[in-house]
Amino acid sequence: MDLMQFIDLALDIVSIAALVSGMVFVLAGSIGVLRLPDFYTRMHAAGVTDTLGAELIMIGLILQAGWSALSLKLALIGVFIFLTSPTASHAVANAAYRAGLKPHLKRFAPGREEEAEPTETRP
Amino acid sequence: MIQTVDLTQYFDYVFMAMLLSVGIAVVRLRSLFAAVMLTGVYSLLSAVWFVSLDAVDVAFTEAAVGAGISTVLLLGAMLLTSRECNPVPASRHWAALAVVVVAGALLFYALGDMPVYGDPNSPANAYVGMEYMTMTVDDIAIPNVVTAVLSSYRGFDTMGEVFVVFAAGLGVALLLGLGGAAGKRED
Amino acid sequence: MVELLADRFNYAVIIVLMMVGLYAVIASANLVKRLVGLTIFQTSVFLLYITIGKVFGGEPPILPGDVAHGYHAEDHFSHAVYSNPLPHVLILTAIVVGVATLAMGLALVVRIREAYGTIEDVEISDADYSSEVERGA
Amino acid sequence: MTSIPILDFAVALGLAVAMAIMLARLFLGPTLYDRVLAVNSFGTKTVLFLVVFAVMVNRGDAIDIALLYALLNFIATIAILKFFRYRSLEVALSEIAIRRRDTGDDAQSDRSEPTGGA
Repeated sequence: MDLMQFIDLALDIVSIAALVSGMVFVLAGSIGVLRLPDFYTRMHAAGVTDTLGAELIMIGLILQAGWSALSLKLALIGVFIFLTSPTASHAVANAAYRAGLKPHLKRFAPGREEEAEPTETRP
Repeated sequence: MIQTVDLTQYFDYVFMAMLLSVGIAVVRLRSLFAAVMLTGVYSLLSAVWFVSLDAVDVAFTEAAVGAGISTVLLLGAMLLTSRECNPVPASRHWAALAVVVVAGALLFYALGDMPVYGDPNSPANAYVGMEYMTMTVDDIAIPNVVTAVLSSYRGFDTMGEVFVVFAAGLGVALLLGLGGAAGKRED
Repeated sequence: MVELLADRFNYAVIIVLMMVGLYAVIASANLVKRLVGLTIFQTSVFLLYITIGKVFGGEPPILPGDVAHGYHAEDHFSHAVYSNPLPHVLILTAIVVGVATLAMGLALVVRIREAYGTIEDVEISDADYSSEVERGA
Repeated sequence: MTSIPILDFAVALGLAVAMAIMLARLFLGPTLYDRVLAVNSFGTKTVLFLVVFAVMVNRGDAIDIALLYALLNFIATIAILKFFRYRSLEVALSEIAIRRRDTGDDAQSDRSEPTGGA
């Protein structure tokens, strides 16, 4: 009985932590998409934090929903987002790169003498 | 008047604000691609609001048909026609604005006759809609009342809808040429 | 007046949305943009219907399995609150018909583009006018 | 383990804020790819919002809609990108190869062809 209560409390804390940190990741990614200077950095913000935040939120919700059909569907959506979100990010980045969209390097390059030649070469 | 206040109704404000901003952006943007994508987003947002408004079947259809098929159709038409639209001339802008303001003022004048939002005893919600809920249990005995009404009580409506979709498909096929010749002519 | 609006704020916002769509239909010369406006107008009308059917504190009109088969139905309906299913049915039909209309309109636009080479309505009426002048009508 | 409606509500509101920020990027987006990225990310956040909402009101139906969105969002992103790469939604892979041969653009054809959509 005591152990069960302890497990319940632990699951509560883990789920709250997962939900809150997931929301923080998603919000941080969104602010990054709004604030960062060019397409590739925005894509970095959106692609990386969205996947992690989505998975954390899914884990938190699965812990809340318990052992039921609901949490099976939640796990399904989680797996699907885990597979498709990086794929879509890669597809967008690949399309932009092949279309010839240049990264914005002038202000943020470490040494301004070498004028951003590594990214301009095509494979 | 309003018996229960649940948390979900706070989402109404959020979705209304987002829908308004998307609608105004669609009208103002000149890039047709952005307008088409924002139309898809508008459908998606309204579908999410449908979930919050308890209309899950409508949300499902709107997501699949409104946000999916409509966007694909608009994208395809944009591909076959043009990417940019000309700016609206000033005379036309003011004329359209006048018409819209007059129509909107008339609708606002009629606002007082609408039922209060979320009222369970309003005329729209009190009679026939709620009777279907109890009748379904006796007549058809399936859980989803919307499906029961759609395919049984109002089955002729649905048949008419099928006729409309068939006629539209026939019209599109006749206009564009059978066998998908329209896309190849442009290349 | 303020109280009246506060009880019906959703209809007020939806009327504004409908007017935004109507403005796009009337003002834009581009035919695709015009159909986009029509779609927005249409979706706003769907929202109007669904918000009329909303009941605060209600559930979606999907009955629990045992009630649907007639077990303790009386008991259930004495306390359960559901949103109105009838607007949902009407709008389900309207969404599908709306897409059929949109497809038809877009097919017409594509056909106009093939015939005239443009989809701006000013240029289309110019082309019509000049062809009438040529025929001496 | 029970659900905590207030926490779910807060998370859902946070996701709604994230959706609004994505809308801002969608309006501003200087290039087409920014807009596609914003739409894709908006769709992911919509799925998350629906899932959190479904658990908050303890309603299984909304989860199905979230699943549909997740599928639709991915397919829509890939379709839009394909559309803007090949200027058509109905180009078959064999036709792409023929077109490449005609235009003489054979630089990356071998590698990019199997991915098709991207």
